[in-house]
Amino acid sequence: MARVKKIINAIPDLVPEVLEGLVLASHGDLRKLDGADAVVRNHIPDGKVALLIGGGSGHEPMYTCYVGKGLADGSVAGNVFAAPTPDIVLDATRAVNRGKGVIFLYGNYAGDNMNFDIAAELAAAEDIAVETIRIADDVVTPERRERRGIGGAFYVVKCAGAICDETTSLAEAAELIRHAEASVRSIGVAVSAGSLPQTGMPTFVLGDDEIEIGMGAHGEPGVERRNLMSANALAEEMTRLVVADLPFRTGDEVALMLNNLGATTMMELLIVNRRVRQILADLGIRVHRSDIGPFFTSQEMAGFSLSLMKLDANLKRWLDAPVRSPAYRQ
Amino acid sequence: MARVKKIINAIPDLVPEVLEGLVLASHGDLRKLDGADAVVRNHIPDGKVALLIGGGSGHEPMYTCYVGKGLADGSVAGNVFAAPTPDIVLDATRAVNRGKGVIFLYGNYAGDNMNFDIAAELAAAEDIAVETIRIADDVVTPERRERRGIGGAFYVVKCAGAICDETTSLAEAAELIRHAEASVRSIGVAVSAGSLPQTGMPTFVLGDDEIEIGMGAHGEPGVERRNLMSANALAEEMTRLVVADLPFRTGDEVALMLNNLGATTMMELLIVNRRVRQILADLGIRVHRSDIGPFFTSQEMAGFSLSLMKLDANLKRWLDAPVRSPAYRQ
Amino acid sequence: MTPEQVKARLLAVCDAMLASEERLTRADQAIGDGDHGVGMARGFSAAREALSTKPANTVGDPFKTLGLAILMKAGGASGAVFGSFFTGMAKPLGGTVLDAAGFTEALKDGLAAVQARGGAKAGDKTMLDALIPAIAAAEGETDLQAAMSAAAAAAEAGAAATANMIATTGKAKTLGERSRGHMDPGAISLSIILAALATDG
Amino acid sequence: MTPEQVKARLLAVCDAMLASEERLTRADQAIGDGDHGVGMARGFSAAREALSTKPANTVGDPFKTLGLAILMKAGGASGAVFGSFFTGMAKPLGGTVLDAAGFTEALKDGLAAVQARGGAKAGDKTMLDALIPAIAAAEGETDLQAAMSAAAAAAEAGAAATANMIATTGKAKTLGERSRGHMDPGAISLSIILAALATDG
Ligand SMILES: Nc1ncnc2c1ncn2[C@@H]1O[C@H](COP(=O)(O)OP(=O)(O)O)[C@@H](O)[C@H]1O
Ligand SMILES: Nc1ncnc2c1ncn2[C@@H]1O[C@H](COP(=O)(O)OP(=O)(O)O)[C@@H](O)[C@H]1O
Ligand SMILES: [Mg+2]
Ligand SMILES: [Mg+2]
Ligand SMILES: [Mg+2]
Ligand SMILES: [Mg+2]
Repeated sequence: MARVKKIINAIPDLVPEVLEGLVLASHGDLRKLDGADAVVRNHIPDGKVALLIGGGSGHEPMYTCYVGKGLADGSVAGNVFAAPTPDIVLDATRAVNRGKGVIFLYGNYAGDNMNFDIAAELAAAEDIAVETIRIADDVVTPERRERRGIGGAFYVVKCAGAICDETTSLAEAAELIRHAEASVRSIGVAVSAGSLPQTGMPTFVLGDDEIEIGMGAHGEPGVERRNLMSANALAEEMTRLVVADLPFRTGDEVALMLNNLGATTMMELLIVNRRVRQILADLGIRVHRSDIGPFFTSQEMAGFSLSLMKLDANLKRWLDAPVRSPAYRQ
Repeated sequence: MARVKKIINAIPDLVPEVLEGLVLASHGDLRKLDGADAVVRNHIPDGKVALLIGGGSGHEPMYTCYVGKGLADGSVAGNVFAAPTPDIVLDATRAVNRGKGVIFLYGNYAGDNMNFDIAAELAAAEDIAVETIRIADDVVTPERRERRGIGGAFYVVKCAGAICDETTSLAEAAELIRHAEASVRSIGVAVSAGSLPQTGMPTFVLGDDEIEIGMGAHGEPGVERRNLMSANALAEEMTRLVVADLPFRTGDEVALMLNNLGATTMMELLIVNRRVRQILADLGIRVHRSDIGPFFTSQEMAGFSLSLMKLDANLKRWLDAPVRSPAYRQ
Repeated sequence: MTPEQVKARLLAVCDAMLASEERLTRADQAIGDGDHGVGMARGFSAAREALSTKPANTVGDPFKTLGLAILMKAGGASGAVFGSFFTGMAKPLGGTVLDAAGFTEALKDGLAAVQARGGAKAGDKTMLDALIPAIAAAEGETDLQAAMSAAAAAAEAGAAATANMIATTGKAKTLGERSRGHMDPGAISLSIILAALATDG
Repeated sequence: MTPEQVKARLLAVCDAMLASEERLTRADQAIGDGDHGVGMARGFSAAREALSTKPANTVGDPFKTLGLAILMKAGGASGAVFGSFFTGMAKPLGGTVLDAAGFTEALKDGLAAVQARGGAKAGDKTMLDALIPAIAAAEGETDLQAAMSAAAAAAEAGAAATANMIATTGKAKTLGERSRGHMDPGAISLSIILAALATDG
């Protein structure tokens, strides 16, 4: 199999160069930490509860591109699909802390959990208070505690950014962000694989006519392999799985995200959106806002994730609050 | 060769379903015209110079997703990579006209030119004044008149939206938009092909190690086929070709767009951004804003286009003016 | 020919084009984006319906009806090109009898309309390379049926000759040098149209 | 063993791990995301440098130095796992002599640290499936060298046995049933580490 062509320079420079490019695209809003794969805001107000996000690289714009006004104060980047090391997390924690402590917000994966936990212990030893929130929105795994963080992470990060702007207590911010996290459910579908830039090889293989509903952002197993089906049938199955999980009910108001995993076209997502909206309307679920595009990718994987966030007045205000970051303005 | 898997329903429903999905994502801002593949704003102010954009489908978010406050008033969609028919253009022209006439703004392709021209003649017969501006930003073709419209079209549409909001004369709006159009230069590079949803087949074939600098949005020939090179080398060559064309000079202030053609990752674009910014800094060209992401795609083609717009005070104000559309908020 | 006879011939043209959809698709897949068959089918089936319902008072009327339907429904470059061709043909045909001179005149006006619309010229590997020799062949004839037959034969030869040309206009330009060896899809369409028009069915 | 002797053995462990980068890469490519070799190389080369420069006052110090460097530099799940393992081992080793009992105690504290950190258990197809049998084997021995050798042999057998297990933790979970037939990369690493530690070089 031919290597997938990537527009990159030397592999060891990959992540630092991505961050340098990001800083340049931020027009003075961000800086990269010296010798560490982390970016932080240049102007974090004193007394603010700091928000630090991060995880393996390769899912851009998640996480690193969501640093900015109204979003995260800093982000740490591991190598592609690999958890960041605790020293970098600790460096970034020190850099964003404004005396009120730091929220660690990231996807629920073994490597990330362990490395962020170590950093939290190191930070505690330096008297920096840390609260950890793990995003676990993927409905595929039965146990909530074991669930993975996928596309819905964007909604949690968006709300967390607004929460940390209006709250001055670390504990209160953490509680509100936990509420936001608990309000999101997602499911993904993979249509074809993305590749690791290090090797140029696809991270999994699907048959010519196969898709996998529920497959995770790195190719983790989903619900089942199926034959390619119509957009309508796929929308129906995925919506059903997500709605049943929280569950979402008649009268609920939601935010709806269709997240492009990489190579799927906007045409396809809009066709899916049409059917999802029909189904939600039939269920009496109102859609307050739609977010359709690449928010949390998996290299050039084809496929998408569908997320619903159950809204209340606070979550609506936080979702709709203005932000400015290199990847997202509103 | 296996068909590329697409998440769609029946082919004849493709474009109408995309538009229905788009209208649902607009939350009341847009509507689809009955029986015509066109979307228009629901609330176009009286006395406004109307802006109508469009072209073949398959490049989403361009054109159809850029209808909204501060952007276009309507958009017409042909089949994938095919010009829209004059009857649809005429329907949309009637729907957006608020008595001040309509600007036709679209990419410079034979099919689009002919079909929009026929519609302009039909509109003239109904006493609707039309001004036509063709976007021709691709530096690859020597003659400006014969150039294709590629990624830089987003900047022209963005400015045109703001211009039509602040100007009440059709002729003046057209003149200002022509100035915006004349200020943009772009070049693309294709790394691998996208496919037509109708056939599932790639629209061209590149060798395992080949790229084509200057290739157009439908696979039109570029400058030359080359071996895959480093991101830095590619950034240097593409920046050189774009800078030399206007030409851009020391002291110029520009907007910089790196437009994802489909399957290229944000990582790659940020790595390219890093080198482009270094080169521009060396040339003494200041970057006022950066736009990195999918603005004008070619299905799941891998590759990107690089655009520079030479700014003045007006163009800056128009680019930075707030907008709300399903694909772009600012 | 009377207006009704012209209408009958043009209905046969529609049927011939609809029957050729697959051939045109394959031709456009080889050197273009593969949508010529679909576009022509859309246009000529709309045209068939319009022809069946609209009155034909002059011999130009059916050409105009056909042309407008294609203009409005076919899409792509060819919708504009063939639509303009037929509406252009209608212009000199304000009378109630079509003769050889009128037919040749109509082809010339059709050519002018296509060139005004698209700006292509002989040798660009388009339908013009079937149309231009067809006009030359019709010009010598004084009998209408003979003029139509001569035009059809010349169009077919002209279309065949496009295989040696390099596309310089439209989407087929995509391929440049790679377009050599394949006939131009639009030229094939024009030869099918003129052949059906010439068939005394 | 003195602190300096422990340090020498751990430097040899670093060398052995650095020499195994390719083997570990291939093992992780088979059932994970292919980055285990790169991560371990990053961690153990940082550890090598730290060991060479930091003082070793107790027999626990070199374990702690090694563990912290891996924790900080390796990345991924294995950075946290192996880093915690070595810093855990250091805990009971506050003295200046390492004996068989101390070694076994240290392995147990290392195990506890890994489980506290990652929550995996025997049979999950991780390095634990090499570590747990290694502890059992060391437990019977009274001579340090014999304990180390027994642990190394048991770890190698344990690592080999992971080939029959299905991954349920971490990235190798990616493959589920598909992970069967391949040894766990982290278990291979642990067997390499214990083998090098046991080598009287
Ligand atoms: N400017 C032009 N003048 C004459 N014929 C043209 C012109 N542009 C395109 N054509 C004809 O149209 C045909 C292509 O039609 P079609 O495939 O339907 O459109 P598109 O090129 O938009 O996909 C060509 O084979 C050519 O004969
Ligand atoms: N919770 C855990 N407990 C013990 N070992 C683990 C755990 N999670 C992962 N490992 C070990 O780490 C190895 C994978 O390491 P590596 O490939 O470097 O990390 P990643 O899984 O983040 O890519 C596995 O082979 C396994 O032995
Ligand atoms: Mg990994
Ligand atoms: Mg076409
Ligand atoms: Mg075509
Ligand atoms: Mg791994």
